[in-house]
Amino acid sequence: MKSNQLKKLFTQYKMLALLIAIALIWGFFTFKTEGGFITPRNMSNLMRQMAITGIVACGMSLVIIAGEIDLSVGSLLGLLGGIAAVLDVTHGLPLPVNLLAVLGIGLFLGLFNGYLTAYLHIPSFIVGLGGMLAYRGVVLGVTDGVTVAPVSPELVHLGQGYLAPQLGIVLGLVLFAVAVFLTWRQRRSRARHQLAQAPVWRDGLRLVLIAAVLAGFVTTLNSYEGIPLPVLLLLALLAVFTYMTTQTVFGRRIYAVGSNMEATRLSGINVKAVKLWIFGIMGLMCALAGLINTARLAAGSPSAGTSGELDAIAACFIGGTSMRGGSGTVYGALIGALVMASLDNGMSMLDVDTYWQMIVKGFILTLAVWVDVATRAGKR
Amino acid sequence: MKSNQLKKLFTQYKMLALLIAIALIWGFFTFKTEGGFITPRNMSNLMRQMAITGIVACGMSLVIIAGEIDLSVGSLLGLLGGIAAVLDVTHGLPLPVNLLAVLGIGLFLGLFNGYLTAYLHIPSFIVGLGGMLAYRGVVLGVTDGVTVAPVSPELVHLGQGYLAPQLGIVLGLVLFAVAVFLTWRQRRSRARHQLAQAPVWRDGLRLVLIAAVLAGFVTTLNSYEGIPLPVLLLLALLAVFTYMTTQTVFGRRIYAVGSNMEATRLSGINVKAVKLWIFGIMGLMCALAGLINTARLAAGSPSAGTSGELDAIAACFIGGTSMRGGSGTVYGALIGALVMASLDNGMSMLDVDTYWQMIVKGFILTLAVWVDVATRAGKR
Amino acid sequence: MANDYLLEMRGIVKQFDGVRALNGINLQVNGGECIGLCGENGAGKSTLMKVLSGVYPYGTYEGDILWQGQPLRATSIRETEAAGIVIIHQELMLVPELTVTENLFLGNEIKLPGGRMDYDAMNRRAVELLAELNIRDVNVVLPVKQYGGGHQQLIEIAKALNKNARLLILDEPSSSLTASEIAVLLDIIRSLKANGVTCIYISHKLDEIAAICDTIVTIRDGQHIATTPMRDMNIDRIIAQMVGREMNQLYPQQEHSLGDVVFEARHVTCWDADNPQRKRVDDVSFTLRKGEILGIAGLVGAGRTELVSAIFGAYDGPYEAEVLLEGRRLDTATPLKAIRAGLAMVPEDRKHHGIVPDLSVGQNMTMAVLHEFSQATRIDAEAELRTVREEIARLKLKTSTPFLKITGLSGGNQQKAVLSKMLLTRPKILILDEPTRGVDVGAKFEIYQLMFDLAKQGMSIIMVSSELQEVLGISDRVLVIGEGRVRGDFVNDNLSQETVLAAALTH
Amino acid sequence: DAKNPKIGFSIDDLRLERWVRDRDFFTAEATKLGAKVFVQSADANEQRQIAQIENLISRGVDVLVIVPYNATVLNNAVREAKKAKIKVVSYDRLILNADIDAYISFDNQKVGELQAQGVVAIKPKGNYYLLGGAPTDNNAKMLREGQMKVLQPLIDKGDIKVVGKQWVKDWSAAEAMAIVENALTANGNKIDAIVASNDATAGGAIQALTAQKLAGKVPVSGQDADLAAVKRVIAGTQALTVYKPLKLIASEAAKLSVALVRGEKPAFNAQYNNGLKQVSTVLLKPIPLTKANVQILADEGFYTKAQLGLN
Ligand SMILES: Nc1ncnc2c1ncn2[C@@H]1O[C@H](COP(=O)(O)OP(=O)(O)OP(=O)(O)O)[C@@H](O)[C@H]1O
Ligand SMILES: Nc1ncnc2c1ncn2[C@@H]1O[C@H](COP(=O)(O)OP(=O)(O)OP(=O)(O)O)[C@@H](O)[C@H]1O
Ligand SMILES: O[C@@H]1[C@@H](O)[C@H](O)OC[C@H]1O
Ligand SMILES: [Mg+2]
Ligand SMILES: [Mg+2]
Repeated sequence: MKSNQLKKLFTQYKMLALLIAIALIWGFFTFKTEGGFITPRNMSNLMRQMAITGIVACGMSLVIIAGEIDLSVGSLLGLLGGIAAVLDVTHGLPLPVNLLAVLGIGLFLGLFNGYLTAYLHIPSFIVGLGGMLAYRGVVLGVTDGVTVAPVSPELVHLGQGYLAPQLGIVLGLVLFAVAVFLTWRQRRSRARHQLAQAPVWRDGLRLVLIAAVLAGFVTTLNSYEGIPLPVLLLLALLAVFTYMTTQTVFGRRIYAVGSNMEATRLSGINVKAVKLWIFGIMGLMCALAGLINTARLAAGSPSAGTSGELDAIAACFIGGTSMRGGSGTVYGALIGALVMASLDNGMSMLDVDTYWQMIVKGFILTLAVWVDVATRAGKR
Repeated sequence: MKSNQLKKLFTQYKMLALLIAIALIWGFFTFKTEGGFITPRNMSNLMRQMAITGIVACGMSLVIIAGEIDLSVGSLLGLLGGIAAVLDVTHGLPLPVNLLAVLGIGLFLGLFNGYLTAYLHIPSFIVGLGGMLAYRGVVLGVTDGVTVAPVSPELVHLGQGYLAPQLGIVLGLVLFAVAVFLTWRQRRSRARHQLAQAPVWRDGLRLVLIAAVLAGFVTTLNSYEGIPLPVLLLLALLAVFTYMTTQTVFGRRIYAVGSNMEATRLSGINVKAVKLWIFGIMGLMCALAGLINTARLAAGSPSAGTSGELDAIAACFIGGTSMRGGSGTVYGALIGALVMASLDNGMSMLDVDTYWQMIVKGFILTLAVWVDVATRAGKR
Repeated sequence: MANDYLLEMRGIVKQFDGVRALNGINLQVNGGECIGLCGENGAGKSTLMKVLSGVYPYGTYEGDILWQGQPLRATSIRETEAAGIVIIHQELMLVPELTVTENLFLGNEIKLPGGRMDYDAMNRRAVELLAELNIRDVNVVLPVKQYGGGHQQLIEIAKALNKNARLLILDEPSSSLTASEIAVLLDIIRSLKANGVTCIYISHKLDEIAAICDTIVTIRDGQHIATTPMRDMNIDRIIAQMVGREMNQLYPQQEHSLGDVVFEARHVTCWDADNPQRKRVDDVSFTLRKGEILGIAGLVGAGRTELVSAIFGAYDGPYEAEVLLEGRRLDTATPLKAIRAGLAMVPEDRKHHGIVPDLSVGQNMTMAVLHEFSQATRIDAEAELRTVREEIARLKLKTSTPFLKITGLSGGNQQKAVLSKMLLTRPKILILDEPTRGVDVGAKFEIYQLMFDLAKQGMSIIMVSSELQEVLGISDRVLVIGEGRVRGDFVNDNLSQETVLAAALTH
Repeated sequence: DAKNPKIGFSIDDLRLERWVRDRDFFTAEATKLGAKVFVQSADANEQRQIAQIENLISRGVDVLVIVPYNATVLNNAVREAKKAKIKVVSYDRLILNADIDAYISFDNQKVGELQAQGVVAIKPKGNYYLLGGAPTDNNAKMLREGQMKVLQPLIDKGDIKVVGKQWVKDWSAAEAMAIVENALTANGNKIDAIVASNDATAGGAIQALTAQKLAGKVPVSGQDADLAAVKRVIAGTQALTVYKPLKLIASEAAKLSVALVRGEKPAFNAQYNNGLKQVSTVLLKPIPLTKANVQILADEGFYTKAQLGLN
């Protein structure tokens, strides 16, 4: 029992460590920019800047938890964003139809990647490498190499719009209610299974903290323009993915496949289908990210999403997803994305040379994984 | 015995299949360019164009055989090329000193990557990802973001010089003599150990073929300007690496580590040291490639080598190196590099749109690995 | 030809890379009976059951399966489970990261609308299931990796029971259970039988088989040998059927003289890699004389592998060990140092720790001493080949050529190659961990003989084995380990199985 | 041969809109002159551009027209061309330190001046942000020189304060957007004017301004008269673009190339030093384009009226 608590504490610690790291990073930049970093406007920017990587990282974390990798997502994102722009600008498709079409194509291409990996047994690394080249080629073909602009205001709104402040407040309250409910349910369930219960004051404190964070989040963003729509989407995805990975049969199977594929197969689970759908979901995420990216640029650019896969993969690893599959969380990946985005944003506000930015990012990535590896119990 | 021979035949077949693929590709392009593809000048170009990827692929094949991956090589190559340019242009170091310095730094950085992977147990994928960012950052820092030019004629000669035609002929003859000697030695050794001997006519035929290829190679290149120095270097590396992987203790250990690291460790082999040195060699190859690249550009460019890791990795996989480690050959990787370079060269001569070029390359890569996977015995 | 067998398997042939694991086996099972499936390691028992349960789908084997008189051509495990055939695999098949409940229901989840896991229902049922197996100290909402091998085995059994089997296959379910757990398991099988469930029970513990089985089916080398009602059998006869000859031929007893104490392990303690609180080996010390064969016995999970790994510098977690050879203290922090000091170990898990699959037989054999064949940098291929050939002849290793990939060899011959790899280092102390697992009778005999030869030449040997008879058959001394501690140290002078077992089981 | 010359056209990056149009106009004109054109795009990769130039040489072209990605690294490739007796024309961007035969471009310094003037005309005083081009592009530096020629006196006078300047890698819009977003934040939105060096970067900047509801209030310059940019000029979010009649430069370049092959003497009107030699140059005149004179584009047939939404 003790060792169990210890480990749990450590897992909590890991997330805590990341959160502390973020706090330190923010504190440092705030100090250096004389408060500029922490202004509502910049927070809003920061969140918007991390949204695209965050969306891709949601899908990528599933892929990595299942023991695979997908290197084609940057190109795929570019392709789907380009298609969205072409459908919008050249063909004038109404937004809902456009969205459906792009999501459909994203799903299809994701499933295609999954098929190659799961059914034709081509290692996903290779499928990704091939896809990275081929999809980028298709983007160039689809956009004819030129920036497709200007996209319709409705589409732009997806990337640049905000949730009305009142609705933001309502959202904050709803989220807090959900947190209270979940805490209560967890206490009940732990009690039922005679698991050590955290003292009431600690859960209380946790809720107070959550309330503070939510209040801070909503008021900060509201005192600028409201919650940006991409950020809202990201929140929604966080909820959906967390629900999926922790509560649904499919979600649990993702972990099972990544942790012990053979045992999972011998339990009568169609592991190929599981993998297929994970890649399908990855495709959907690329579609969403591509749409938001096009909306943000107000144009479909043939080079959009270049090296987006690296950002997403780095976010997952910084957020504690294991390279070997079988463990990881979606919120971890998002925290990882936030770390990266904070570094980018802060350093660029400080006018740090790009080269330092890259060095720092590479260093932080390696450091984060090293800490993860080194603090895992065991000698070798 | 039978299944064994069958397998051997198949392995030979795989290389044969690649060679046939190259022949088809060359034939196709020659036909389409009305002979332009096969001209001495273009062959010379083709070889020079594949040299840099080929040099990196030599090192990469060791890394992959050992069950690891190195994503930082593109940036590392850029960095080392940049350093060479700065030392040459800004500090005016004489070429030999410069070479030594750059090779030394390359070795050091490679060993550093290896240390992180082998001793700190950070997965090489992460080390590579971090290095890719950080080393690119350092390049930008070293070159100050601008192209460093013009480099000295001596350095340029490394990339653009040729071996005098007479020397080329001598080289061809020497190589042929070596082939004869090796064949003779193999026959003698097989005879001494009472192993099945290939019929004399087959070995004879093989020698005739080798003679033809060598003659074709030397006369073609000589009828342009001679063997380009980077191609000469590549040939030398091919010889050294083939010797190393097939004849030395270290080479054998690379395969063992990649095939089953735990069993290798339990056999009293210092697997960490093996990995360390593999990465060290990779660093050396990056130094060579970086030097040649700078020589070819006649300048140190901050974006040199971008995505060079992908070309090298793709070459290895096309050439039959297994993703899981433990099997693969250096000459396979070079054939893979030649396939890619031929496609690039031919399609660009045919004025094929870039986007088609990328699609074709992505497709070929995936196809090659699929064929490899599908023809391996066993179902799953 | 109508028959009323519940299950009939006809002429089943299964090949792996050209090696016939099953060579035309027939098997008939009546409804409601309990079959004891016996055979030596590698006889093909597990393979036969995997064919039956759909692990190897229809089309990957030859022959027919009739289930209730109808052909069964399952292409997936789902189909056989739907038909009521459920298997508990010999190797643990749990997903370490998932909770006990999630493992119990993996593939059979109770769902709420929308594909949600009904955790309440599943947890409730999980507690019930474990209670039926008399397990009360497992918390079903914790990850399964927090429990040891014995508990995990019970969880596997519970997982199978949860599937409402008509035919339950148990492939060595008791190998990591304690005596009292085994008693519970046998009770459960009896009550299943009473409820009309048919069982196929595989175990090397023949007393269990004798206790619950109605019919004994023996197979050898992938072929059916006999089907006999248990009432006509006893344990000795089962063994005779299994191995095809009398017991006393199994161990080539040869006299060899023992010298002075040459090796000593003191205070070996190993902690669990994942859980630093838990000791896997707790302060074990022992000595070894020149030319002595020391057998280490104990139940599975007793910590024997950890003990010898630690001595050899190969243990994964934190450990302490003081090792002395000829009175000198050795540094055995890594296998490399251990080998240089004169130790050698043939590991238990041949596939993961023994062979290097991409290398040839010869290359595997010379791996540890390759530097001895190299001049400057180049390997002297001829010298290497000469040595390999000598070794192949000495060990009677059956291979078409030294250049064959090692995965093309049978298990026993792979084992010999690994043994040879270690012998080439000319060790003073040879550690063998389960040296005959998966090895056929003939090869086993040869390995024993080799061990005696080596001992006669003055090599000291430590052999860990779960086969008590093997331990008693060839050891000079027997060290019994239980729960990580020394439970007994006996000179093998007509030592009885009971004595050793009793020592292993005391707390 | 001289009658039907083969022209190799090596373009930096067809992902930038203007080069697509350059290619089309160039090919059309050259074909009319009896030449055959082989086009290559290097996708902003210097190694690829060198390989492609080498391939064009093997292809046996008579003249190479190059839009360099990196102005400094083509020395060897040009040398190879010269060895094969191939004429080399530097198109729009000047290849440095290499033995080229001719350079044709719009007067880039002038473009820079026009950009700065256009912005100064609207905001004569205040905080300026300078968004440069690709650091690998020699034009980016010439543009900056032109801009500074206009701005420096005003800076010295204290009217204008430059609050930041950055080069934008590969002229990328996404990069420009992030730069301007962060610059706005860092300066608390107190940026009064942005001198952007082309329309792609201007697009990114305006996108960042739009998010702050500043589009249209902060004048932004550009060049190329990309369709998207012209639409922005009409909508009032971009102050001006510099129109460089691409048809003119493309057809002039085609004529120039053919003339070089045929050994005729082209009409050069300037000389530029590229570090190695004085390069004979054809300089063309750029035209500033604001809302007031966009209809030139329709008049010249650069765009149709429908494309511009003018009726
Ligand atoms: N996946 C496989 N690939 C190759 N050979 C295999 C495979 N599985 C089993 N074999 C071989 O088939 C033969 C039968 O193995 P099987 O596992 O059925 O034996 P068993 O009777 O269950 O032995 P044990 O008592 O050790 O469990 C062995 O020689 C084994 O080496
Ligand atoms: N397959 C397994 N999965 C998880 N844990 C296991 C497994 N097998 C054994 N264990 C754990 O390892 C512990 C010690 O195993 P170890 O291998 O040392 O035992 P041993 O005495 O060598 O037995 P044997 O070698 O016969 O299996 C056991 O208590 C058990 O908790
Ligand atoms: O027209 C511009 C050109 O002059 C410059 O070199 O590259 C970017 C273009 O927008
Ligand atoms: Mg078995
Ligand atoms: Mg053991």
